[in-house]
Amino acid sequence: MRMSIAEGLRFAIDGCMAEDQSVFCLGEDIGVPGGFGGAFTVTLGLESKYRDRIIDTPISEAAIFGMACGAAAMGMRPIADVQYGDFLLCAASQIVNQIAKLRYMSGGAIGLPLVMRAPVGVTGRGAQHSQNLESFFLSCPGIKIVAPSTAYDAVGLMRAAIRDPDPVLVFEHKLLYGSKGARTEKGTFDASSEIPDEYFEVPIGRAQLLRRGDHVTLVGSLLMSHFNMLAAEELAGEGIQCDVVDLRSIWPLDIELLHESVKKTGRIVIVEEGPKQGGVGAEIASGIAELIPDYLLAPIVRVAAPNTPAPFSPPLERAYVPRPSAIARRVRDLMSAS
Amino acid sequence: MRMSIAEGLRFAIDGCMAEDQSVFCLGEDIGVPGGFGGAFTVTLGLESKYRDRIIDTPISEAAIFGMACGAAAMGMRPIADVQYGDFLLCAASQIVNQIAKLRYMSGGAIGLPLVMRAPVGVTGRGAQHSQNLESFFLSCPGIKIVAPSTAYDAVGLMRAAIRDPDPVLVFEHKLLYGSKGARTEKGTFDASSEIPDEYFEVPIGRAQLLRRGDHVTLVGSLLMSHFNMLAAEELAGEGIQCDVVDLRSIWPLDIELLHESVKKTGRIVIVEEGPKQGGVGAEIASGIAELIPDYLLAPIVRVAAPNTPAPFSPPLERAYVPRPSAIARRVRDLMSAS
Amino acid sequence: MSNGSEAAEVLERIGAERALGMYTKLVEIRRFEERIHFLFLEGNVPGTVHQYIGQEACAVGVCSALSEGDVIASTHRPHGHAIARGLPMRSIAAELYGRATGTARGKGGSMHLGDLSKGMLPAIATVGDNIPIVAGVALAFRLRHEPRVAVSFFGDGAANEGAFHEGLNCAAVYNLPAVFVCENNLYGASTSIQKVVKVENIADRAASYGMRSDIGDGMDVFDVYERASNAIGAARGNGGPTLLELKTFRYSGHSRRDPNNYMAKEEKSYWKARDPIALCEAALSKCGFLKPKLAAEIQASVAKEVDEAIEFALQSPFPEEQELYDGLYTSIEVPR
Amino acid sequence: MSNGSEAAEVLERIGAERALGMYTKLVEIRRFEERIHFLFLEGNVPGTVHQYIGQEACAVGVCSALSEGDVIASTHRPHGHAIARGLPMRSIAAELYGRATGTARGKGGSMHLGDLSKGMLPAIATVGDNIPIVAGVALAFRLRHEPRVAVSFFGDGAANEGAFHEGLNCAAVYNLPAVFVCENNLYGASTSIQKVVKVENIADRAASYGMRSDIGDGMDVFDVYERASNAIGAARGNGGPTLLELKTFRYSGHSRRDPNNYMAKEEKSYWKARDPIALCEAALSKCGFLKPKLAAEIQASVAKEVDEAIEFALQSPFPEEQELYDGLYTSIEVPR
Ligand SMILES: Cc1ncc(C[n+]2csc(CCOP(=O)(O)OP(=O)(O)O)c2C)c(N)n1
Ligand SMILES: Cc1ncc(C[n+]2csc(CCOP(=O)(O)OP(=O)(O)O)c2C)c(N)n1
Ligand SMILES: [Mg+2]
Ligand SMILES: [Mg+2]
Repeated sequence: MRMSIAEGLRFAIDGCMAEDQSVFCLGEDIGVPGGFGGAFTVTLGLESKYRDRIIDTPISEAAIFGMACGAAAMGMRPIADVQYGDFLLCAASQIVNQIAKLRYMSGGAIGLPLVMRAPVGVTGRGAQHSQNLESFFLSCPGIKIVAPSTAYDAVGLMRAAIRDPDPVLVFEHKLLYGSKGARTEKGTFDASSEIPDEYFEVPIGRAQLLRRGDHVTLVGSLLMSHFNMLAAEELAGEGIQCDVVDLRSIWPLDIELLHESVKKTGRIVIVEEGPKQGGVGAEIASGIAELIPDYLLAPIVRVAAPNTPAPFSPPLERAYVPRPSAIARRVRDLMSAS
Repeated sequence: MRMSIAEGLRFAIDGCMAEDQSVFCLGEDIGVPGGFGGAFTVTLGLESKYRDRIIDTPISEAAIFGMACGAAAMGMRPIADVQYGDFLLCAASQIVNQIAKLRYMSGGAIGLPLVMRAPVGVTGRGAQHSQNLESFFLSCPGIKIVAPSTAYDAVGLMRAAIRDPDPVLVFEHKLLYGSKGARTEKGTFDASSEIPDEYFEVPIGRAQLLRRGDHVTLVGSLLMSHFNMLAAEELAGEGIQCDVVDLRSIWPLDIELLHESVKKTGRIVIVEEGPKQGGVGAEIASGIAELIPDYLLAPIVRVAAPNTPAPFSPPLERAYVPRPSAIARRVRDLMSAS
Repeated sequence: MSNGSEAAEVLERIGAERALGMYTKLVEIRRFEERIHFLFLEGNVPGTVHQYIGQEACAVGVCSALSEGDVIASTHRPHGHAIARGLPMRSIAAELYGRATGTARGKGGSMHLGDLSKGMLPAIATVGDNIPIVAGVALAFRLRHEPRVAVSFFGDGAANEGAFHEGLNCAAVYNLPAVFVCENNLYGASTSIQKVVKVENIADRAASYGMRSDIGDGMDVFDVYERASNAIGAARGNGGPTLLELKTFRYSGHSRRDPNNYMAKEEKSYWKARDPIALCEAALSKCGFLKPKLAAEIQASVAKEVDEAIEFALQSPFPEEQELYDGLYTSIEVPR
Repeated sequence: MSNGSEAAEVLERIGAERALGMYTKLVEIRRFEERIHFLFLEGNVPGTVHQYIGQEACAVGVCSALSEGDVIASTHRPHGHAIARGLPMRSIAAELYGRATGTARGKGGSMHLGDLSKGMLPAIATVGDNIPIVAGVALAFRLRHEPRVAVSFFGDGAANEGAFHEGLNCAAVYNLPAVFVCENNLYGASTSIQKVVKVENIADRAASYGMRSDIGDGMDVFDVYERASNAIGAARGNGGPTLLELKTFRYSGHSRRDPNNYMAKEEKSYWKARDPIALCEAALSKCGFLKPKLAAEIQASVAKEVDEAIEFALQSPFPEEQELYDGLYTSIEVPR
């Protein structure tokens, strides 16, 4: 069946809730009859199927993640979400000081099988509803981080995340959900996929090669993977063939797959929607530069947003986020310089 | 006069408070008579000099930084602190969503001349009092970040931070304070300096070359700068000469000075006290690999803590933090491989 | 203000000019929001909008009681506060359209409306976060011995955030010149307050901090004005902060195209029967301050102002792409 | 329990065995902490310590009212809770010394004592953060319809954290089987509660959440026990959560070498005159449960237990360096 990412996430959550009584959802506006099904419709309708296990919360992010932590320590499998990734910061101590550290602090005695969900992406809402939080949490040992860029990955990674014994943070992209109704998002990108009937998982910690090419490795995640594909298409017309890698997991980072690709291409352009400073791109670049520098035919390139918050004004916002054309331009420059 | 870092910070704060009525301090246990002067004695005694401007707060980190934000927007110059860097996370939304973004969101109309202080470092207290938060906030456009490794820098950077028109986050190291009395820290490192009588500033955004050598660049900050110096000394005995760079500022990062050094040495070892994943080291490595890869005679090396929280047990903790001997070993390996 | 003779007294105290000024502001907000709603549905307004229709009496009542140096902070739903505080409607409209002539040169957008030179911080769209910030504004006033007051507007939903607790406690502890205005519109997004709060009034929470509290009729601009005046007066006179809860209702969706399907029909009609503009009109007519002709004139002039504001916005240029790098740091360029 | 005959009734209800058990626990905590204090000053204990001397009746009174499947969470000051909850003293000592035989194999240390198999989460040293976590534990019990209760211990200082507000509100809203025990020892580190809280009792804040509250004498183990039993019983019987405030005092410094110079002499002596062990001893003696000989035996056996615990710790191996990489993730190795 063809599904959008919002539908795919719902499908995966529904499937896991049906199988396993310990799975439950916890968040703001996730199960109000007549409401939204969360900020982007992911849990829409599930409240009528699982009355007790779709738990609407007060606007209390620290409590949402704190409660998820406590419940997970008791063997439940909570799925906690924020309406916008930026508000993970309201719960940062619970996530970084508690959830990420609790198992380690217990000498490995406690398991925390919990899922955290957060929509990210720069989407017309100004500085406080636009931040890409991946790089913040990349600094935090103890959690796994995934980022599905297609509905197939959304289903498979969500299922893997729910069934994973460790805390998993799932970043979802506002422009990729394909949410319907009053929650439709302007500027949406089609990320729908054909979803198999049988349950499947996409393994956490493994990247995916979306397209093969010998000249340059293009790597990114979420919306940037779509932009990379567009750029690769454009470049293919000019005879430049890209290996396009979708990270799928931000942590653990599949640096091996990237090494393989770069060993072949000798060039890498790392694309990130958020600011460059301290970004995920820095970790990727380092992982290449440290271990396989001899394969590089050209300097590593990071394409990212400027080192500023996201502006609101539409033309500024367009200039802020790396566009396919800008990505293609950077690849072209790289090719012609090496 | 010779001062410890704790004394130096106090000296700088005192001087600025004497000069400028708009400077005030805000934090837990910072001005209680008979108390601590903050967790590490930095404000000790100032309460008797500036009764209204040393403000003891409830244990409410979000309010501490939120109030600092509001007061700074009105033109005051607050100095807000947490007792341990880890608790910045309790105020993460105020710091990242508000303080860092407010000026930009106002179209540049508002200034936020505020200072945030946070002690970091792995010092025998277990996972929740040990985290090095530099890499978290490196992902956050809109704040400047400094990290003094000597009392001289503490005085100069604190004075620069207080007088800076933008938000500055000052990371201080528990083992470098040289705090006295009941607040003495075990395993303290001497970071005292001779402090000139005249007021001076250390410019934000500029690194410092601590030692010259032609073979390899060793870069770090805070305690790691001291460890790098020890390693460099050890290596000098073996004929390996290090350029030792102390970052002084984490953001803006003085990548130019590092470029200069690496252009000379052709090798760089980046040392970080916190975990490697998404660390400050990644940003430095990228900044080298992107721009001056051709100067590299050997792969970039990152020496950092394992990708775990800090353990409590003393031998584990010793193995967790990069030691001078381990740094020296990595340099030796690098030299013999290239 | 349930009782007629009392209402008349209040209006007398307020005086015709001020009372009509409030009426005009109510109408300005309503007409502006209606127009924005229409334009948004047309796909003409970028981003998302959280509208203020139904709650106008809150912003207008409180802001009418403020003095020039006072400072307010708002939320994700700030259009009404911005108009009530006296920011030019054209700059507000331009900001919503992301134009260089907007209150933040287009950098902020709908959710970050503000103009400190007019006594309004950029709105803070992170629910609850403006509360400690406003305490900090008040702390600055206190430290400088300035007779100024800081006001935080927030919703019922925000009262469940940790920032509410920490901010109110600090304001009480330091006895700061601040007023915390909770516009209790009974919903946080789609979530009924009854699902997430077990006490009857948000104002009851003031007791936790040893703070004064009051509850006003958020549909009655004059009641709000009176209570706000008291709270602001107390704050200015070193009497410390107040938590002022205003019972109100939002007619508009929470955001964007939200049809409010989670609200009961009877609930909607109950509140709409107490429409703040209708109530105000009735009170003003009854005491003779407002005649049909004047009402028509005000309506017409507001309609014109809204037209002009939208026109101004649409005619205004977008900021130059280069501005992306402006206004982050004061003393340095954005590091590349 | 001010009045003698009532006290006798209570003790009768509790029974000699349980009452003597509580007495023994009080002594265990006191002797253990005294020894640790001494060893710490000698430079023999790594890291820092936050000690529990003076507050023993709180941990013992509450934990004595718990059943096996119940779960507690503590703070930076957890030694007393761990002993009261029945974690072996030797594992506690070993953890303080960072040994492989410790409650967390040395990974946690003093501030993260715990053993979930014995009903105690790793202590949470981030002030306030255990409160929502305990709500989550209780939520798990509720969702699985288990008759178990979750207890959060925290200080007066923690009641000013946002996490307190959010956690208590959620617990009330979902009517969770939890008890929130605020050990009000009048200070958060060096800061007097009077500087940072304007209400008389932390318990008064329960009203903000529509939560039941109670106030107990934190120096009287039997009073604590009675009140905790009520709160725990209510929680277990679906009666929802309670905020239970215990008025107490810490004799020890806040941490490390803190000499408590910020406390007035009279304050210290006032509280020491109500020493929890002395009070308990007096009550037990009066009703005949405790004779001097038995007291001496208990003291001696506790002294021996403490000796053995410390000896055990000191004899225990440190974890192997390789363990650094253990226990973070369940399903994967730590990525290098
Ligand atoms: C910290 C935070 N959490 C969640 C949101 C998403 N959100 C925006 S408005 C809103 C509801 C706010 O309710 P209330 O405070 O009552 O204000 P109202 O919308 O009713 O004016 C939510 C949940 C947010 N902006 N900030
Ligand atoms: C979030 C956070 N802020 C600050 C600290 C530093 N700190 C540790 S204990 C303490 C005082 C706690 O007071 P209280 O809650 O009353 O507990 P008590 O120490 O009296 O048992 C402080 C400020 C911390 N551990 N966590
Ligand atoms: Mg509301
Ligand atoms: Mg206390």
